[in-house]
Amino acid sequence: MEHIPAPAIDFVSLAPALILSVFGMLVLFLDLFAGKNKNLLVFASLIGLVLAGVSAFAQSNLPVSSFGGAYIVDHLSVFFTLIFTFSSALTILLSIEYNPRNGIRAGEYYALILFCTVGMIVLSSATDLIMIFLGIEVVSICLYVLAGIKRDDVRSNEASLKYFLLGAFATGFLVYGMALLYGATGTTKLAGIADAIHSGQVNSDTILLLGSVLLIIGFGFKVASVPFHMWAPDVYEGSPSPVTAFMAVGPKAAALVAFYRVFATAIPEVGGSWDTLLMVVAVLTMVIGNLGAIVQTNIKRLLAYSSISHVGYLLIAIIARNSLGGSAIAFYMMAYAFMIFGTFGIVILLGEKDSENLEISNYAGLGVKQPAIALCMTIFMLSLGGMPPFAGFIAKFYILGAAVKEGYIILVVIAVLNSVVSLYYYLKIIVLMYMKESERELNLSITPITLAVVAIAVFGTIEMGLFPDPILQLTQQ
Amino acid sequence: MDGFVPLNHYLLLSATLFVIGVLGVLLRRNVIVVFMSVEIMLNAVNISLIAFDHYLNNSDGQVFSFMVMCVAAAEVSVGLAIIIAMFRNKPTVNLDEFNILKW
Amino acid sequence: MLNLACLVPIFPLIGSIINGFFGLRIGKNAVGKVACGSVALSFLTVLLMFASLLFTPAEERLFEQVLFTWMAAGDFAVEFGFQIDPLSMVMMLVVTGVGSLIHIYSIGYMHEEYSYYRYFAYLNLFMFSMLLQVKGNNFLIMLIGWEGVGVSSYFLIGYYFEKKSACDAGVKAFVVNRIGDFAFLLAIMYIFNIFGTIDFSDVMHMAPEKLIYDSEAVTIICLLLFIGATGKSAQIPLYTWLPDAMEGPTPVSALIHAATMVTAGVYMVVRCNVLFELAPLVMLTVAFIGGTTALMAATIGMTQYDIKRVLAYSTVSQIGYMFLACGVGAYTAAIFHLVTHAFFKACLFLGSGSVIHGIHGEQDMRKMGGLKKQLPITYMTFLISTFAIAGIFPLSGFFSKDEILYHALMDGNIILWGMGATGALLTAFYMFRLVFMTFWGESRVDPDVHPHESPKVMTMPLMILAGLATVGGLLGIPLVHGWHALHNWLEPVLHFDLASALEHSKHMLHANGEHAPSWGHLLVEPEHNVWVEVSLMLLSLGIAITGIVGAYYCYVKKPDLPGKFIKGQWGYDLVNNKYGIDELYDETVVKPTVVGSFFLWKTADQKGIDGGVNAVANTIGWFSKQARVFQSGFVRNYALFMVMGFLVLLILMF
Amino acid sequence: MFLTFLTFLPLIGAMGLAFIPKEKEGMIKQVAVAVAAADFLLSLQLYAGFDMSTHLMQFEYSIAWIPSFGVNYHVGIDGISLLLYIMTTFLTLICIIASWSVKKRVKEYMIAMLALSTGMLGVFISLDIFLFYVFWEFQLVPMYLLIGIWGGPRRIYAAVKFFLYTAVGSLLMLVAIIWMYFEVQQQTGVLTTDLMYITENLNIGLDAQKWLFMAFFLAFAIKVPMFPFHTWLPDAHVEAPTAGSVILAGVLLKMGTYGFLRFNLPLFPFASNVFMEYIAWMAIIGIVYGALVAMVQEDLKKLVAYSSVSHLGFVMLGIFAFNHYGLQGALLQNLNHGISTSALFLLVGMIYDRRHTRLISEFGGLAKIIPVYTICFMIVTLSSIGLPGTNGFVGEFLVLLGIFQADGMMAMVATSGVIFAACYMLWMFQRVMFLKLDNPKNENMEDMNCRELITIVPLIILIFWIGFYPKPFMKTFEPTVEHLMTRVSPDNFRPKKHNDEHHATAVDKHEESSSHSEKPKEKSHH
Repeated sequence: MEHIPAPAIDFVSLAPALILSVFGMLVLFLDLFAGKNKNLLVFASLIGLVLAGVSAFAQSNLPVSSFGGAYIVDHLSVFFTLIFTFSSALTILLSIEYNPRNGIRAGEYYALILFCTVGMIVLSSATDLIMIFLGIEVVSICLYVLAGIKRDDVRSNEASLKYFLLGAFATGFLVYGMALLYGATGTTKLAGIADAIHSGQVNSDTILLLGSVLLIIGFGFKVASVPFHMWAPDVYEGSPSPVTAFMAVGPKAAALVAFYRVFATAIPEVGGSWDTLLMVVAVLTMVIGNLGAIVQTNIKRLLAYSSISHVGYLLIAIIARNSLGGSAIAFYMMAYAFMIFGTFGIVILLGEKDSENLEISNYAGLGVKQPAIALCMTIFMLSLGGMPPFAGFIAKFYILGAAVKEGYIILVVIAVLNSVVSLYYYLKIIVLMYMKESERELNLSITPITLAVVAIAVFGTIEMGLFPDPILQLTQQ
Repeated sequence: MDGFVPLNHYLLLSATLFVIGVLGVLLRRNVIVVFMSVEIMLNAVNISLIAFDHYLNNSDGQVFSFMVMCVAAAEVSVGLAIIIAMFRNKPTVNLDEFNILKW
Repeated sequence: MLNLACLVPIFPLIGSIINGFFGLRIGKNAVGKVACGSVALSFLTVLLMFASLLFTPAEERLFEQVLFTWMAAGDFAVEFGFQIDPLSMVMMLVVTGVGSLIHIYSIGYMHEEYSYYRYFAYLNLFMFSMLLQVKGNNFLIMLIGWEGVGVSSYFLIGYYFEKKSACDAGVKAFVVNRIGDFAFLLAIMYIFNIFGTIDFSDVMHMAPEKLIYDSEAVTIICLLLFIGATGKSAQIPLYTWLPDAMEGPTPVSALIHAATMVTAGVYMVVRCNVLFELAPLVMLTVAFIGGTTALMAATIGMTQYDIKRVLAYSTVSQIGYMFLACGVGAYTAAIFHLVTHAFFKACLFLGSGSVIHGIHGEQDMRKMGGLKKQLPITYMTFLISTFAIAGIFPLSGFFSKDEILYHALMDGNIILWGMGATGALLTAFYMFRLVFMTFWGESRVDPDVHPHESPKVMTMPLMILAGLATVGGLLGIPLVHGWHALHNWLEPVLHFDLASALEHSKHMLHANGEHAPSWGHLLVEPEHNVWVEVSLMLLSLGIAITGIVGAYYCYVKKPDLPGKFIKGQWGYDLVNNKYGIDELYDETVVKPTVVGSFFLWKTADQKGIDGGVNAVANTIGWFSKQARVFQSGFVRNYALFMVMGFLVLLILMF
Repeated sequence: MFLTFLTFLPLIGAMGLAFIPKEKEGMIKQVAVAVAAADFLLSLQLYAGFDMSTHLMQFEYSIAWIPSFGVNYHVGIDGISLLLYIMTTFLTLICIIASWSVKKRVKEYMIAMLALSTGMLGVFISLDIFLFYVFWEFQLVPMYLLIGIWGGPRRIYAAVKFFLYTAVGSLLMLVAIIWMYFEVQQQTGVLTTDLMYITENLNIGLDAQKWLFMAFFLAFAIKVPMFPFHTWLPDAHVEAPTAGSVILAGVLLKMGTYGFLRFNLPLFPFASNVFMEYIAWMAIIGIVYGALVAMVQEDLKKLVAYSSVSHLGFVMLGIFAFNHYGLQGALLQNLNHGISTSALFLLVGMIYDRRHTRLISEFGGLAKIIPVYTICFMIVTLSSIGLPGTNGFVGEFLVLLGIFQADGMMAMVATSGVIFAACYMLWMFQRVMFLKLDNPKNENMEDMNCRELITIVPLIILIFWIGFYPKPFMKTFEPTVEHLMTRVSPDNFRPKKHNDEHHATAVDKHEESSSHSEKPKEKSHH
């Protein structure tokens, strides 16, 4: 009797995902006994993340592909695994003090983060449309829940509802796009698709192009690029701060990798026709993101818009479609992780018992009252604005470099002009902190762990600004 | 031979269904209905997946469509949970009443 | 001995620094001593140098002393050096000599002043720059002094800085001078452009080889130089600052605005005589500008009542004479008149100062009269100088002015002579009008003022200057060939071989393949005709006496006559308010500039450029306000946007 | 290494200050002064050890910084940067002394001051474009804080304007930098941002040169600031605290002119020659325009600010005269402006401290009550007018001489600036110092105190020193300028040298610009 060949699976390379899944379940299980005190869960999940992060480096001879080329572990995905585990860990650290204060008691919170991380890892190393779809959905579903984890808070509910509906809607487009791609090329493997297009065995170009447009929508939604960004500000505002930070970094990074893999490796040939679209999207994303941010008075919304504009810059790297682009995205997301978690750390620090103090007007006079925190905030703002000598600048330099190398000068000029605009609202916060007198006294409770997170972030931001070389080398392999 | 339905018809069908789903999302106010429209979209996609699968006679399409199905199922459960959680705080299913978060 | 040259300007500088910074501490007495001492010292040094120069043979009377290289860029290098030759020696003698007298006089004149020290600091500073200017061995050092004197005169005019008129006068003086300096600067650059150096001796030496006679380059250079001179020496069109400059203390007017600074222009022209010789067109301009200025200033002088202003205009007019002389190539005559003028005009100013001092600051001649009894010494010295300026034999003015007129006729033409002669007539008239109104007739001084003769420290300089004004003429005894001491003295500086210059020009023109015009006629020297000269002397003497008699008739015999005569004469009014030149400048230059600047600032800068900048920012702000409207919060709108985006992309795609 | 030490010493000092409790203001000030003084005195070593005979970089130090980008930490100074560097340390010291009267948040103030100093010093020494850019942007922040925190009523507007205005220019420059970065990689295969290497090995076609030139030009022209890009300056100056204005005028503006000399001319000599005339005319417009607008200002600081526009017009003019005199003059004028204008701002700051107003109309007749101050103010005014014997004249004259070689017409218009300068400065001086003391508020103003004298007197000494004996300063420029001339002098760009087609267009346009400077060329060789 003939026996079905089992696909080759390299478990070592899958280690991070596996470990995290296991630990996720473990956390769920522990939650049964944990009761009020969640420290155990925190501890467990942190261990899981650390192990996953470490195990990411276990596999030596990269790249390794499993499941018949549906899942590949290369340097890019390893690096991103690092980003994911790191950012998830920071999220959990931020939550330790945030959750009790804001009445988030659910233990599955931590499990969800872990599962979400699994999804991201899968997404970042998926080389098959099905796998990508799977990854995206795992991530999204976890996020829908995380966004609404504050069950008794209307804003949180609304956030998750909006995210969920629009997310599902977008998924529809995404899947449709994938279906058409599959139909056009006869395979769901990215490599296969590439070959098909390359060797001209495409059933119908119309379907192919239609598919890629639909994909743009799908991914565009996940990375929150204009005009598919509109969920972002609302969801960012509504969700609990640590989750917001988490959303702004991890899932976005994962989606970007997938985006990059699909467009830069699977269908680069048709690039000639889709990079104009992507350029339009990128420019719109930068412009709308910045314009939107200027008028915001709520720090989380402001950061949401700013993150939209950052996606605009990142799209440039995808448009560039060169190896530089991939590593640029990697580096950028790493730097971005530091900045965002630092910023949100401060946002959380400035929360009070009763309110979260999200109005930026509350930052007035911080330079006098909390010089240290103000200084950190300044660093993050400047870094987000791409000012040297901070991580943001190196990252921007990298991205723009990737684009200039391919000769997208106009795009780059637009980008830099946008970053001038963006500087305006980053400066606005500095102005508030140092140059305005505070209206009201805040009774802050500076909590150690969050402070530690901020400290790590500051260190990272400066380190990646002054001595970026180690990380650059990681990304450039 | 006769009785043979060309691929395009399937594609047309799925496209139509998809558009219907989209319109449903755009036009209906009731959360549940909107949610169902989304499901319609997904199933429309399934149709074309199967059609392609049959046409290209390799099994990827079927696998994919199964994936879509179970993911849809998962989404349904989560989605309904969210809607219920929300209904607790704000007893309505009218989508347009949920816009505290804007601008 | 000549190596002392560097000391000459140093003394006043030190004096000025001491007075400027410690003046208040060391007290008035010391200040006066320091100031006068420093100037006296440099005067002595100059005398020593003069002696040693005197005993060097005529052809070697050129001594250059280089202290250090001032600025150097590539092949452009300027030494900080001094040049001692007969010409600069004459100037130094005049400056330090008259200068020290006036310093001494000032001690008396200024002794009530609170900021006495400031006055002397400025005055010393002036001496310093003036000396730099006459001694500099290249144009830039000259420029240092040139602008230095400008600044010091700005300070001194604005000495009574609480009077607005004084301040304005100061600024006016400086700015008008700057206009001259602007031209001077350009001239210097042009000169460097052509010669590759700005060293006097080199330039003058190379000029005949490098410059074509009557060529564009040399004309422009000389024109620019001359404009610079007009600024400094208050000639048309830049003379308007000098009358206002009378706001300063009287000794200042005597030193700066009569004796030394204002004659700097003349000195410069004479210094560059070679260049000017090569630019006949400019020569003619110089002559005519000089003549016109002489005439016009004289006419204005007749109508003024402020004693110092009369003198100021007479100064303008006398300098006009000097330029007239330069214009016709009679440089000796120019310098000669410069020297004598320094004597008698300084004396006149100091005299007027003593008068003003005697009647407690009154300057209006209509409030004077009959002062000759109360101020005998002042009167005598004043009278002598007046005779001198009017050109009465044998006083110094007679010789110098007469020489100018002679050359105006011989080397120039009858028109120039006419101007000069008329000027002489008017000079005699208005000067004696001044004397008669001030010292003769019955007193119009208001009764509670009791005129008194000035202290010795003031009258002594008066007497010395009067003496000099008397005998100064001996420097240039006409008629007999070789007796003209000044002429012999300056010969090495002024020696210029036109013939060879023309030769060079011809060569250069031929080199450029152009045809040289015939310059033969330029080389015929008008022969020195003694009888013409004598007759001219008699004539001008006659003219002077006519003027005096006229003045006597109008202001002593029939004092009411002028009043009747001038009533309702538009001509008189025109002259009386100085041909409205000041107003003209105000309307055409000053006001438009200010209005224009306001326009530039308010409209062009703030509304235009800055407005544009802010407009960009505001536009962005406006857009961002619009952008947030789309974020309506309705899920279905968001979905709609997604679909629309999809459609747009489709359209773009296909 | 020594340079590195000098450059980062202030930053280290600033970090040190961070650990002093902010109550001990006296101690903080003393430490700050000590650091600045040490930095200044040590930086004099550079002059002592500087070899005036070569145009090569000196005190050079290079070490890999970001190998994967090919970015090096490469520093060094030559004739162009030496004096600017020393002046920076010098003015930092002066400013810190001058800011003794600062009451508000002294600690942060001093930290910002020292950090700023490091940023500026870094700009002048970095020989790696990337490094340069990092410093260039870095120094914006402390300056922004200085204006924004310790400034006047409209300080926030001014600060943000200053920051964004500069950012626009410098970010476009960044694009140009990246472009060259990859261009040089394509041409030579070496991935580097080392300025020296790029200058030597990069050869760019004219069209590209034009674009790059414009990008750099914008960045630097805004910084200088040249005529149409100057409007941030008056606001920044007016709102900034005294020390801020001093640094702004004394050093930050110089970074613009320095940029032209270090980047635009050597990197894009051809484009520079093509644009020469337009830029020269822009500079001339700036000279006259700045002077005229300055004449009618009511606010002392605004007046000085516009006078800066005028003075820096002279500097730019000198640079784009493209000959020896012009360049040397420009370099010297750079220093002069740093000295005179800084002194002016210090003096204005002093009466501001006493009266808390800068409106000219508020003053008048001060000469009677504060004689010493008056003397100092007079001297500085004169030097800013460019009176012979003061520093102002030497620089201006050389610049004018240089431009005269290039084009008499330009020289004539530019020289007219000398007249206007006299007008606005003296008029201002008269309205502030002279006339009747009719404003009772001024009656009991006390004269300069010892500390203020300490800040002013060195500047006054320099004014006369450069005025009468500029040699020690000018001879540092000589070889560098010589070298620069060999690179940019118009006669490098004869038609025969460029036979590719797109150059042909530039050549004829280029002819007249070169034909002017025939004379200096042939002269500078005999």
